[in-house]
Amino acid sequence: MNFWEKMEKVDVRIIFVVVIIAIAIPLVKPLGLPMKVMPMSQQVYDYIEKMPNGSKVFLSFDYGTGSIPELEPAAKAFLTHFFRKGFKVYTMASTADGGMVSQMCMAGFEKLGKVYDKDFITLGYFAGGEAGIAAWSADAKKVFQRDARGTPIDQLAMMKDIKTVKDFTLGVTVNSGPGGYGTVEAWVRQVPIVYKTPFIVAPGGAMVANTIPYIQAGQIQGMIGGLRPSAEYELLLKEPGLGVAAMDAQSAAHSIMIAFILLGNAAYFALRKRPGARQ
Amino acid sequence: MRRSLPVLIAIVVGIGMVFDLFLKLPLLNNPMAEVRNWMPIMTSFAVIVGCVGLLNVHYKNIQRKRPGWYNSVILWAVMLSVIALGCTKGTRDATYSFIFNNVLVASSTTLSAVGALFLASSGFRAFRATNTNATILLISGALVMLAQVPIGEAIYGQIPNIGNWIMNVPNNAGQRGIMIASGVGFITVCLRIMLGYTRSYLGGGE
Amino acid sequence: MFIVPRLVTLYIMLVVCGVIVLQIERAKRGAGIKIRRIPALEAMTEVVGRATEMGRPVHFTAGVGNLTTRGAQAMMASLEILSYLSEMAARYNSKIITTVAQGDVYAVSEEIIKGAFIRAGHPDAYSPDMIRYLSDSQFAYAGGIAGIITREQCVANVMIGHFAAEALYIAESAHLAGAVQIAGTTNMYQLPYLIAACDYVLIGEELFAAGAYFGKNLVDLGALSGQDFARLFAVALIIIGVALGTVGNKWLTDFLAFK
Amino acid sequence: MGLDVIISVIFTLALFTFVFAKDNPVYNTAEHIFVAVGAGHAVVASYWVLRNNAWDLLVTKGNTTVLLPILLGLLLFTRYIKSISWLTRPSIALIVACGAGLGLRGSIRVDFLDQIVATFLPFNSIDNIIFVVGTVATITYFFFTGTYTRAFQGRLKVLPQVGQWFMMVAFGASFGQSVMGRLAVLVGKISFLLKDVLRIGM
Repeated sequence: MNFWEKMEKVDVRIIFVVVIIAIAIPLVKPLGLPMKVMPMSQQVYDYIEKMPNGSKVFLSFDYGTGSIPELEPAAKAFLTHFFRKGFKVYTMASTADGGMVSQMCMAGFEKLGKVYDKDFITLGYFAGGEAGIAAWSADAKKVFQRDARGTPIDQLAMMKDIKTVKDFTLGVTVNSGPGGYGTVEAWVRQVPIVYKTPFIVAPGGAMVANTIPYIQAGQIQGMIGGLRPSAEYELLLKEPGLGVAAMDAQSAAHSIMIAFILLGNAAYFALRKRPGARQ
Repeated sequence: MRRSLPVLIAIVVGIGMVFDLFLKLPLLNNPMAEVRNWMPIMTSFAVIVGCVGLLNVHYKNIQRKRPGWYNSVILWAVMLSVIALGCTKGTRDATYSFIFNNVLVASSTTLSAVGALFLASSGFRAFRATNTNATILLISGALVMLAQVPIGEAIYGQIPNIGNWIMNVPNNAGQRGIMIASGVGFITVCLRIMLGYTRSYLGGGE
Repeated sequence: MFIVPRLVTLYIMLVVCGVIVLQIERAKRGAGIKIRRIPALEAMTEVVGRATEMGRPVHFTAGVGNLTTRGAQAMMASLEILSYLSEMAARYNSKIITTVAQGDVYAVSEEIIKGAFIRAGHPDAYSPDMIRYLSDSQFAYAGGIAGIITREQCVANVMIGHFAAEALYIAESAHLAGAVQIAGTTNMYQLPYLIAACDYVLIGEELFAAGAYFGKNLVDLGALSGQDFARLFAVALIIIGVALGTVGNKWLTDFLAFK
Repeated sequence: MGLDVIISVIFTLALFTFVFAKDNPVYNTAEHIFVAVGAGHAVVASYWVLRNNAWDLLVTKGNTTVLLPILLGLLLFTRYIKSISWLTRPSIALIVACGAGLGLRGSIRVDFLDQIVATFLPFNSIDNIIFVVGTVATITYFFFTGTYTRAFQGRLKVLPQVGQWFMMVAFGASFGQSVMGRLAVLVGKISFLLKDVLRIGM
């Protein structure tokens, strides 16, 4: 058995251990590699920076608990920027998990001194997926009879002059593509197209490539897609947080991933020439 | 009657919902807005129905003492306690948040992390350049991956720009082609439901 | 009454929907529409033949979707493919193993396979062991499949339907077991993994062509042909728009983008 | 170390055992609890939607328009009673048709018209030419029937072939982007185990 044959038969658990160690090292000893800000993140940052103070914006937490590590940095970066600009923030969620996640996330900002019903409100979970989005866009108070804290919607000062989605200056979805719930496609179909409300999307990495055509077609204003752009956004805000912190570990993990693909293919081509090998 | 009434509902609501966008006609707009407002209520029932199905499957496991039936007992106990707690105390209750954070969040992120480990092992064992298509995919994937992380820049300064170009030109073209092509497919699926050509969602039988 | 800024959208919608309905109706009256070859579906016949030769089973699975909410369209198309695949298996007297992750899919698969064996004239060759319910939780389901493919030495792994993160794990396990893999899903997020790890892949829409490809489902065939006309319309518009744009004329853009 | 960290660690490690030993009892039990909490939470969230948007309106405000959706929703439960399970059909038809109508009316603009118009790029740069050719070629891959299809299998064979390459670049890009998302969770988990549990590298 030569080297490549041994490689082909390597126990998968060894691979797992190698990956885990490769990620652990930079977490303990960060490398602090510099990072460039890409045009897309700059564009989103500038767009929000140019919006007038006191604008009304909504942010929908359309992800499940499994995507928290990937998407929370984006949600937090947006919220930090919104509060810095003095926007009024309305949060909600199209997934049952998202309803809880939004409350947990906003609790963090409440500790920093943001006031409920003055700076932000959490409307919580709305059911119905795309139909729920359509219903909410047409008549915001019908879908939420109470906010996530159980207060009747009419008693909230921030909801007084909200009728339809047109009353918002910007909408954002932080989205993991939850099938059957509020996907990016569903939001784009129901909000920016019908009501012309400006819209920004923060999708998970897997969906970034599919979301790009919407930007070039001018249907949405921009995208913060995945962890790297979130880290860039944190740099733009001059508040390095969760996203930036993980970047070195990501560098290590990606290098290992590419090394594996190269090694695997080297083994494949080395062994392919032998007789009796599976093609 | 058992099949034609549902199909009739589908035709009326489907076509009505489409023309609701194009016509300013209160006679149409108001009932359609009403139907949209029903959806959160009806889909909430559907979610509960699905969970009853889950309980049902596990009830059968217990009843027939299938292997691992004790796990089904645990599932029943945990699920009913969560429901009882959440429905009486609300989701802002401290115990409820505790369970959500330390069981649900911890578990689902762990399972995603397990997925990441499989990704790494597949990178080594299954992602092979066996044909032109797979080769193009792997090259494009590797470049975009490198463009994502600071180490890519450290290796070669132009890597982020190359990644950006791939995303915005060839990827965008491919994605748009797929979007138009499958958009037509999606429109057809919707149209077939609305016009009663597709009835399989109603289930078999008469 | 008409909302003027939306009129262009309405016209385009009527053209697209009109041509699809027209083609469905024409197909129903027997317009003799021909369909192109689809390598992944062709490979299925090959795979069944090889399974007979080698006396080893073919594995089929439709993924973690269900028939109502999660990937329902893809699941239904997939079960149609199962119907043809199992009929072929019954004809060639080869073994097929189907694994499922959802209760409703289990019930329907059972009916489909039984029906296929009856149609092929081998009702006695059917056994309930051909359909195995594994788990409705994705990784437990994927783990179960990995075990079956390895233990039973499946000659091929056909995974067509709605898949999530477990797709990669199944594909990798089958790859290691040396099975020929035919995959397909409409979930674009999983397609890259399947293309990298499988031999044949049905990309998105191709999945829905299967009903028309194997069978005599005339509505499917007509819908497919109608869609082709709609896509041809899109291509024509793009070519005209680009040509006009290149010579600096913008009227088509202005007309279509009017909103 | 608080109870919260201890429980998180127990579930994290129990579910991680899957990668080292498939189908082990620790994993199975942890997974059942996870599924139970997830499904239980879905029921709780739905319960509060129903309570706020249906029950309260009906009882406290006497709004009877919600009676119909409540009735249709309740009919969904008949799927568990074989003899009258067909009663679910009107409700399912309503949900499916509403989704289909909303999907179609949005999709015609979002996925079709706007995308076509956005491709009207003048041939004055290499990028534009690549873009238009790529888009058109990719669409031609999805032709299945008709005489023009025969052309794409014969003389114009190169078009769907090129389309396939563009799709592969797109899938590669999608793959490259998704790796970070998937690894992010793993990085998060390892960071949690190192920093919150073992207190290394603080």
